[in-house]
Amino acid sequence: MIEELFFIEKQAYRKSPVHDIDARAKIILCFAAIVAMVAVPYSPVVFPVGLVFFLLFAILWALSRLSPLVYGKRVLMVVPFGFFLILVQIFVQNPYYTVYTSIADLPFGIHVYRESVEFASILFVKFLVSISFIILLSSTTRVQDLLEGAGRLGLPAEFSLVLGMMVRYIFVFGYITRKVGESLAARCFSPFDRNLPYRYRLRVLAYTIGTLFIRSYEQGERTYMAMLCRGYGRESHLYIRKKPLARRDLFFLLACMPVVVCTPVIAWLSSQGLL
Amino acid sequence: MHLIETRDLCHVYPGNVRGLDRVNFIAPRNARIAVIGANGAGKSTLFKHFNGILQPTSGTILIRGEPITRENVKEVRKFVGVVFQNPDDQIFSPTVEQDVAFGPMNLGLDGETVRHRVEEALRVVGITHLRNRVPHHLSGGEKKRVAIAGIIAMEPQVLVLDEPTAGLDPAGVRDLVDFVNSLARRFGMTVIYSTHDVSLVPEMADIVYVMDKGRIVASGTCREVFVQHEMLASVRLEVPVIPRLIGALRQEGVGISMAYTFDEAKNAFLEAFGRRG
Amino acid sequence: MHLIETRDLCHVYPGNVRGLDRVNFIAPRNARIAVIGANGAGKSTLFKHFNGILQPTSGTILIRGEPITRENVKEVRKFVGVVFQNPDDQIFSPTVEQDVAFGPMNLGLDGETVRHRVEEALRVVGITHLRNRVPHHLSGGEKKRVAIAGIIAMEPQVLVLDEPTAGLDPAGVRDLVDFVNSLARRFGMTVIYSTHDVSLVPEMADIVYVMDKGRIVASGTCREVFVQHEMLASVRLEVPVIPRLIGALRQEGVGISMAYTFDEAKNAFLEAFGRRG
Amino acid sequence: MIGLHIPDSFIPLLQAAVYWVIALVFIALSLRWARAEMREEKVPLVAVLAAGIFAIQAVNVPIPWGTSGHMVGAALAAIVLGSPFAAVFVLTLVLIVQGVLFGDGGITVMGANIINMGVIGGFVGFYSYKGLNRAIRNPYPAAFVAAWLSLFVSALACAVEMAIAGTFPLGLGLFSMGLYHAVIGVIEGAITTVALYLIVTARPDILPKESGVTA
Repeated sequence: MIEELFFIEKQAYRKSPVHDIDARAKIILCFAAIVAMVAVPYSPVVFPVGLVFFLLFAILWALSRLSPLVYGKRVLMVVPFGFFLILVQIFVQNPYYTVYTSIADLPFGIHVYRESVEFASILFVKFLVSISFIILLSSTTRVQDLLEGAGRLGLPAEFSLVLGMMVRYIFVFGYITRKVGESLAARCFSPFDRNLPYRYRLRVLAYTIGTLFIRSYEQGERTYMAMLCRGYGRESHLYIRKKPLARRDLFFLLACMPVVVCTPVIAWLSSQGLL
Repeated sequence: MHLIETRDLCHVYPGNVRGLDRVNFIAPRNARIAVIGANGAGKSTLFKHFNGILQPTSGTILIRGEPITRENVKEVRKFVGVVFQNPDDQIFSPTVEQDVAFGPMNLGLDGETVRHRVEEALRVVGITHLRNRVPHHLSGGEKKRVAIAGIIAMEPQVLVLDEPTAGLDPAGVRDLVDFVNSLARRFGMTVIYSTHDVSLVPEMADIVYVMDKGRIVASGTCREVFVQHEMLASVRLEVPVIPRLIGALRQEGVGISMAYTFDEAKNAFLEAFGRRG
Repeated sequence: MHLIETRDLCHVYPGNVRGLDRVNFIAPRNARIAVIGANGAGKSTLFKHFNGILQPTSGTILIRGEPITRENVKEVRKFVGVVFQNPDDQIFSPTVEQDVAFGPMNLGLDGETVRHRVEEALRVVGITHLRNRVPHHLSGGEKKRVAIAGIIAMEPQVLVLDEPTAGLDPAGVRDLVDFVNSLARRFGMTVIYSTHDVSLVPEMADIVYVMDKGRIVASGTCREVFVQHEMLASVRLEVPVIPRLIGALRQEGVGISMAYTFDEAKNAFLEAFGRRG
Repeated sequence: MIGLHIPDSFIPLLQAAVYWVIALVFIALSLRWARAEMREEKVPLVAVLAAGIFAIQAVNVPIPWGTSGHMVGAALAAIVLGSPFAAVFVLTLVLIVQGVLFGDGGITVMGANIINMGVIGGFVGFYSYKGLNRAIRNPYPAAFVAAWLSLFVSALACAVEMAIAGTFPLGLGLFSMGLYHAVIGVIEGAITTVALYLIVTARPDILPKESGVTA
């Protein structure tokens, strides 16, 4: 995950119209899109809504000038558990349908149900749209800007300070883990080397993990001391300069938010025959 | 009244490890003070008493004539700024600007003043161009400057630097020496620093303290300290190469006057050769 | 056939950052090789190619005449031992002994041989008395030795040390210089190290490579390299103080022969004074 | 290990909100713990440690049948820092970063993930360690069981939440996730135990006095 961290950071440092937009605007849009997508009931209404949302995402991704391969790579990083949950759906029944029709009968009394396939597709669409917007947000916004944006949007001061320290030190420890890995390799150790006994490999990893724990604990002790030297107290918080939203950012929100808000409402109303 | 004064300062770490042993240390106004000693001699332990991070086991520490108390410790930390050895300990905010602003923020200054202080500190340290950068993309030397800027922004009158040249390359060391000298000259600050790179000391110290095993074993000007070759050797320090060379030549009967910095040495040698030639 | 040879070695880090630029480096048998350069000159990047931690973007690296492949990388790492700068990144076992045994264990040696190797490595590095200690509580210099012992125990023929003197005090530096010299003299090993402390180099190098911005900008013996004052200044390094002083005197017309180490200088000066006196 | 980060849309919005509310209560309590600790306040220390746990979770651990997994570390943090709230604090920070930066675990369901890995992982890990250690007077087996239990119960909770959400059947969820994590939990337990041993060897003073661990 450390190499992924550096990979994500690298994308976020590129330049594009989407990268340039204020973090606040992107946070609002992406979180709103996820909440809206999750809010749509588990019904085929999801499909048109998901399609519109995904198109919105695709347009923004194109504008961000990031390669589709980057998107693909990032999706693959997070999918295993979600895909497992979705895949299993087609074999099981769930409370959202009353009648099930089997479309394939497998040995051991396992059936594939049409309704379950539909439900799996619904989950898949919702899942994909949600992670796409998170990927968009973190691929086009630097971590420090995300944090500053969250602070300007009203994230409580104590959280921005704590999260800020976390953000700072994941990179410090990121480099440390990298170096630890290199020094293990220099002494011919690989956790995946099958010539070495499994228990031995596990013990070595446990020692390195214990060492990382101690080092981060001690880093915390030293940092705390350095903070005291600079007057750290209960009222301390992260310095976040005031900055009004630029016209461009407002325009971005004005262009995108109606899509996020109206699409699910319209889709739901029309599915209920109200439109 | 001295800016900092310790009287028979002792510090015993948990487990009966003696950190400091009857240390008497004085920091006058507008002085550049070097504290030299081998690793583990007690330099950092001493520095941590200067702003109340550690409390004396016995003895006294006086800041502007007053002991450090719960009530004045915040004032003391505004007055004595300590920069630690490893900048990663000290830079804990996501961006350079946020980090430098941390100290002023805690002083309860308003936004305008904080911005002004940050601006000024970045300028003094010469890193205005780094303000929006993240610390992990900086070089070791740049991080060191950020750490110093974070302290400078609190506008202390005494700046304490723990091993400021550790990990710097020759160009970085050169910049640091110039910076320390300019702080004393231009801003009238008192700068206290520790180092075991003795060759730098003649170029950037008015007063030298030599520490060993928690004690101060010698003090004085460079001239007074660096003639004591045996003492320095006994505390596992070296005499800088220039006085060592001149000392060795004088022992062989060469008539040359003592020198400490490069320029002094060059002149001394030219004079010696001239007189003889 | 050289122990290590690189031919037009280039390395580009992700994000198009150039780490190495057409580096041609040769490590002969039983040589002490210093790679000097400012921070960020590419010294560590070069070293990480020597044992296949990094792969070349273009160009070749040959270990005993052969490129590093998936199959021989373990052999290569046995042959070329790399000690990184910060010992904390390399030491993680509950005792010193276990830590030194780590490399030999990974080579799949039997218990008896591992014990023997550990014994020997501790002895060579001079830390037999620390064998049962918890590495965490050791001093910086002691940890450094443990890290070196951990590599020595794998019995490499080439020992690569990244900034071995970083953080050591003068006594520690002295010990390290002696240790490196003895490895070359007594065990016939090839030792490659990086440093920006140029004053050490004359005392512990047969060959010097100067790096700047990923390139090798000069190489040769100490004599050949340290006369190039402008070149060294242009890559942000310093000429060690002794040749610098003598150079300055020679420019002023003083008749003295060039010297690099302290003893050479002393003799040169005595001779110069003697001749003139 | 893999398989505990519930992604967005697997829990309906209303239920996710309920989990968020519960999680926020525990986050507030953990913040109070970090501030009111008797020796000194621990907010910065725990913030930095959270970054360390993030790095620890990034270490790839081989799993015998070929894939790789990673530590959760909730029990380890709770045991070493002597409070279940340490785990809540640390895991909350880690999950925020993983969720917002990586998309690992969703935004709306983050409350549920914090409850599973931080709250349940921390409380089960801490109290089972405490109880067992008092009973058998040996911290290492106690830590092993505690770490195993904390992962196992977290997995069961995860299965129950998704069953309530209607996105995964209860029986199959309990069985598959329970079984998987019962096996994987052995690795978490082993690493936690050995890491604890190393921490006790190097820094026995970190551990709380009443933990009964002596170097």
